[in-house]
Amino acid sequence: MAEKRPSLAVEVAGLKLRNPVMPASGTFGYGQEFAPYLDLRRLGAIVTKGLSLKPKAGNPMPRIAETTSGMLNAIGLQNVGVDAFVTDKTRDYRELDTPVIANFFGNTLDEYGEVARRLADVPEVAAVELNISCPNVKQGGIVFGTDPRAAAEVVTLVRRQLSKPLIVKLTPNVTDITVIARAVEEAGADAISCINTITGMAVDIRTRQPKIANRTGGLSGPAIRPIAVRMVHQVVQAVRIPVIGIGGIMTASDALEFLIVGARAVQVGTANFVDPAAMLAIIDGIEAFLIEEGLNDVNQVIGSLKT
Amino acid sequence: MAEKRPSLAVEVAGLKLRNPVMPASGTFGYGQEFAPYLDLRRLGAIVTKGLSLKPKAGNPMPRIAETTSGMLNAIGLQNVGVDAFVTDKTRDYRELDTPVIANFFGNTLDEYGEVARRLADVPEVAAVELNISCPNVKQGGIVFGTDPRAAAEVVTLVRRQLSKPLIVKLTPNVTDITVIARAVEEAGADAISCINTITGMAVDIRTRQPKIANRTGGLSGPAIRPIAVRMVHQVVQAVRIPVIGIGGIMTASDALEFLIVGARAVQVGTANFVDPAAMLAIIDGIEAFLIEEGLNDVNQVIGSLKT
Amino acid sequence: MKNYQTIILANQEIAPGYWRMRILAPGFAAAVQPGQFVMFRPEQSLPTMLRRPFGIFRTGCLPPECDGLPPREYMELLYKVVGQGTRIMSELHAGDRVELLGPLGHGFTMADTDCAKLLVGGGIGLVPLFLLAEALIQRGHQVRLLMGGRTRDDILAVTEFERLGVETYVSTDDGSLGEEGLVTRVLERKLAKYPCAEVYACGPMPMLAAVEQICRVRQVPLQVSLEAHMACGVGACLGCVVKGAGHSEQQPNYLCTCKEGPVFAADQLDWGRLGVRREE
Amino acid sequence: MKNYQTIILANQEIAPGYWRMRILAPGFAAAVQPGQFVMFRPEQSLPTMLRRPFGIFRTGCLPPECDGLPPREYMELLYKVVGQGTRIMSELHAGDRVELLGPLGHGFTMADTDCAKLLVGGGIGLVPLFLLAEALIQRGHQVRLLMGGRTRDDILAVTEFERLGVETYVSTDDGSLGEEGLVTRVLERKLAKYPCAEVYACGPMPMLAAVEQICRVRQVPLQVSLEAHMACGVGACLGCVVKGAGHSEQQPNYLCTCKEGPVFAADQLDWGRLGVRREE
Ligand SMILES: Cc1cc2nc3c(=O)[nH]c(=O)nc-3n(C[C@H](O)[C@H](O)[C@H](O)COP(=O)(O)OP(=O)(O)OC[C@H]3O[C@@H](n4cnc5c(N)ncnc54)[C@H](O)[C@@H]3O)c2cc1C
Ligand SMILES: Cc1cc2nc3c(=O)[nH]c(=O)nc-3n(C[C@H](O)[C@H](O)[C@H](O)COP(=O)(O)OP(=O)(O)OC[C@H]3O[C@@H](n4cnc5c(N)ncnc54)[C@H](O)[C@@H]3O)c2cc1C
Ligand SMILES: Cc1cc2nc3c(=O)[nH]c(=O)nc-3n(C[C@H](O)[C@H](O)[C@H](O)COP(=O)(O)O)c2cc1C
Ligand SMILES: Cc1cc2nc3c(=O)[nH]c(=O)nc-3n(C[C@H](O)[C@H](O)[C@H](O)COP(=O)(O)O)c2cc1C
Ligand code: FES
Ligand code: FES
Repeated sequence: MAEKRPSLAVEVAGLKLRNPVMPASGTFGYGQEFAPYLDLRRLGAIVTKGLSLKPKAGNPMPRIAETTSGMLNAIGLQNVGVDAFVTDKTRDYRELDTPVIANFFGNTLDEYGEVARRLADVPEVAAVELNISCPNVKQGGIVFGTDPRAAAEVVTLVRRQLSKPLIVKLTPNVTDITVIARAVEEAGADAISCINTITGMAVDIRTRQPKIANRTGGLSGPAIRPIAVRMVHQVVQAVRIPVIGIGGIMTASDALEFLIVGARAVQVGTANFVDPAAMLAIIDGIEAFLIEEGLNDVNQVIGSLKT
Repeated sequence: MAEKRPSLAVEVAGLKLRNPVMPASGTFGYGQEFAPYLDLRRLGAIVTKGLSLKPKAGNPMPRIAETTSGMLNAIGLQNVGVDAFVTDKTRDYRELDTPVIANFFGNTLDEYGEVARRLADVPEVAAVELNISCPNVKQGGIVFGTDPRAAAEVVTLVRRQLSKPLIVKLTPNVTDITVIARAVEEAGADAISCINTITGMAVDIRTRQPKIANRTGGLSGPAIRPIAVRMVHQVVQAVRIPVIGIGGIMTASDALEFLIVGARAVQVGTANFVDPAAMLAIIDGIEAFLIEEGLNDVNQVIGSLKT
Repeated sequence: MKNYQTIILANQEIAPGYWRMRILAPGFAAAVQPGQFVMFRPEQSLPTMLRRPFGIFRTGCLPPECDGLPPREYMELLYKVVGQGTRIMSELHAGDRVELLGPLGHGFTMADTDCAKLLVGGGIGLVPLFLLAEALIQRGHQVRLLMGGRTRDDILAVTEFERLGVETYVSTDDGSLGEEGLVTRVLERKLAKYPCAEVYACGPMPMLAAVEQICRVRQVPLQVSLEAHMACGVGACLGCVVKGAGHSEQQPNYLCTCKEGPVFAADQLDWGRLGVRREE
Repeated sequence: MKNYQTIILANQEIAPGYWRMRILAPGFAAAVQPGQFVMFRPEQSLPTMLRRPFGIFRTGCLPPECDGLPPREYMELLYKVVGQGTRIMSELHAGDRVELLGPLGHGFTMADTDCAKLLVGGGIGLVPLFLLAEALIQRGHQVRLLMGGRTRDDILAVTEFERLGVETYVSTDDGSLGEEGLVTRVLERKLAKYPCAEVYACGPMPMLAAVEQICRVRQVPLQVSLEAHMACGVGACLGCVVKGAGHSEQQPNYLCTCKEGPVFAADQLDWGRLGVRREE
């Protein structure tokens, strides 16, 4: 068994991935930014910065602040817009044989649908990840992902626009994430990814100002990992579709916690800032773990939680 | 100004506190456990371990695990029961002139009411803190504190049982904490304390078992501070009654973040484990900050957030 | 007990993965009872947060003539590197500032009978037995140490026990040092030889469970030192409890390892349902 | 640019609160353009998580004869201790392992005109100016450094600039070294003397804003090096943006300080709404 290298390949919503490790949206740009530091061909997939219908300016500065074992960000989803993405960025993906997952969002139901439509037939995009952690400007800013009905509505609409694998990314800022998970599953999601950042705040005690101009920001990094592992565990129990685990993964051991509770794959975010090659170390670490444990396939680890 | 020492005194729900720093329930036992390490007379108040109607056994072992800048606990609210507390523990409080706040909980509405009744006339108890982060065993285990109606119901009932200041402690495991905050305010709470722990999970990748026998536990410590500061900020905006800030306070600077966003006082939990005298360092640090900033009253800091 | 804010005098690897740390601790020795422990943390801010519990291996004093300074009392930890916290400890140097909360907990109870005193240590579990041996010998008893480990590398500080005048019997699972086999087999032989005995044991849970059985059938009084994950170390968090004799949901009898323990008389505990899991 | 996993050669306090760190970095010098920066982190696990951005003060090489070893290229950081991350840096020693991501970003653009080259540095802002001065002098230009600080302690490495042949003018707010007053006053005098000039500035935001005004009214080309809180340093997180000229909600023109910067031509930026707040 120690002879041949163990298999890291996994399948998520019809996507065949060479390994279960991919970047988390917004922490890896459009991919090329990290090309000097790691071979994009070694990743399970690439996940893009969140795309919107029109280019988005984002929030005022400062946008980031470090907290204990975490960071707050309020980038405000700044991005080039879906059209510029399709015309300028997709070119770089052609020579890669790594599947590209386009993350996107909208401020209204229609915007969600329109962005989906524009991504539907882009050959370089293997799948889409639907970020429903955004306020519905048409409905007094209630966040789509915090209301099962609103969430189902977006997913149903987007589902109609495209046949590509549809991953729905859930927000952790809810009382019971399994309710939302089941709602999006019924509405036609092929997979669920969670968690997005947790809303947080930090204050500069000298200036009495929030450390982030937007006041609150999204908390990410190792600080949130136990919350993310818990939510992924809950969602895995609640739905039949595959789940992608996200939240504070810095090492292979962190990634394995998510796989053991049943995540089919993982996304790595903040760790990319600490070490641009973090994902390679995580992939190698997962392989080393399989060898130590005498396993020949990462799928033997997925969902192996004993209780 | 630098002449006379600044005043740290604050008033919360009619309680006059010599300073805004008190322990968080369950991290300080009944108080005496820490007497060898700090003078209990220097604290703003003492908050007891959570009390229930009958003695409670609590959860199987292991009950605690360290996570990145945090810890998970699933003690299971083990406690001696309200009667044993009244007969055995209150004696120690008599020579202290530090107000004692009795934290309590129930598994049913009736239990909540009955514990309140038994605390109502205990002279050594200056105020009570109502922990509504518990499942209602009579209602399919839905947690009182996650449903505005259930929360209001408990508070109304308890309010009827006693005239002592009533602090209601909120759980952060909700979509919108301001909804719960307003509900308990209307139901007659004199003050709100938040946050309780955030449900989390950690896995031992070798044994494939949860690190905590109970599977999930409550996450506390510096990791959750940005989430706590955000929620306290939200609640302060939402209600008129005073708010006590809790969550990841390790230093004076951490405590000041909560005061600046509007908390009238703070509770210190996990930090007591790292340094049994942590609260004294925090009290001294707050005083030092006031002097550096040329302020003579901590109330000048409370709610001083600029945006 | 208090919180000592002090410095490391020495920190050396004494066997592969096993380290010994000497810490300046004036007045500590006088306060210690054999079997007690401390909650330790390095002073600088670290990736780990909670203190770590460690037994008190021994105490002593640097004589003035060593270096002209007045006599300095110290205490020693003996620790095994198993995770992040102990790895960080192994990277500390003499002069680094550390904090010790202690001495904490309930130690061994010594009976001045003529029965044989049998100390049973498994691996790092020998730590609390040294002060116990020292105290028993001071009280004029003869002490026998039964020391077990997986390999020779897990047999620690035996010569120090011998220098005290302790009769030592070493056994290793692989026979790489002393007799091959489990320490419990040696214990059975000794109990056959000394039917009237008191046993004091510390080591991994499976060993303690075996020792308990052996002593129960022979009705030999046993005290064991337990481990549990701890947060506060002072009986406040209830994170470290073990099920006591007669424990039930209705009549809970949880005992705090940090306060009622770490040393328990075997009959205080509910051996059937100690609730200890595989990884411990 | 790459991620250098290397070691510290030296780390010394050169003035109260200011430190200089020499780091082994083979091949680094050849890759650097004046004004670029690195994302730094110590290798061991720490309470701080994110890398910290630092300008590249200078590069050099230890000659073989020093110690028999082959020549070793190094790069140097000059940093001020302002918070937890820089405090931890100041506690590192020669031999400690560190990581450098870089060189990163867009540096200074040098114009080979006959106009005067005026470098304006405020406090720690002098860091990126040394490599610039070196390069300008190599290109045969005469370089003048206008160095300002609160007190004498904030005036760093001036003699090193002088050794390059740079003409230096020091001013401090309290007059404890050089002329008393703001560096911008010196700049105004120099611009009166050399109407044809190019200005290169780095320092606190208020200083840069004043310098920008001075240059704008005199139509003197200006390049500034900015600071912003950074997470990735490579243009991926969009955490470090500044408002560019003509920025609007409809036509956003945010520029990444880490990628399009840290050095910008003054006219690239929206000085009215740089969105910089008090604490920076
Ligand atoms: C009363 C008592 C006395 C002890 N005496 C010694 C001793 O003399 N020498 C020695 O080497 N070890 C001793 N231990 C065990 C020691 O506390 C652990 O090995 C150590 O805490 C592991 O920390 P870590 O960060 O390296 O391991 P990690 O596994 O990374 O620690 C993670 C968490 O688990 C806790 N933990 C892990 N293992 C144990 C354990 N066995 N017991 C308690 N908590 C644990 C840690 O405190 C920490 O909170 C004692 C434990 C107790 C309870
Ligand atoms: C391109 C660039 C070049 C720089 N060059 C130098 C230099 O040569 N020498 C020097 O001493 N300093 C330099 N700085 C500033 C330096 O990065 C900060 O002083 C440092 O990050 C503070 O870290 P800290 O943990 O000590 O402070 P803290 O305030 O504790 O840091 C908290 C967080 O804020 C960020 N932060 C705080 N202040 C700054 C700042 N001014 N700029 C960017 N991020 C900040 C930190 O990176 C960290 O994420 C530079 C900054 C940038 C952007
Ligand atoms: C700087 C930054 C930008 C982010 N942008 C997006 C985004 O555009 N879309 C999205 O769905 N999630 C975004 N996220 C959330 C991450 O994808 C991820 O869910 C979160 O950071 C938790 O993972 P981590 O702890 O590994 O960082 C962003 C996170 C960070 C830190
Ligand atoms: C070991 C432990 C036990 C706790 N027990 C209680 C309890 O009995 N009742 C309660 O309301 N909160 C309890 N809490 C929650 C704390 O009071 C506090 O809300 C939480 O720990 C966050 O604060 P911190 O980050 O400062 O620890 C407990 C927390 C810990 C760590
Ligand atoms: S460790 Fe806290 S009660 Fe024992
Ligand atoms: S620091 Fe991430 S984009 Fe500039």
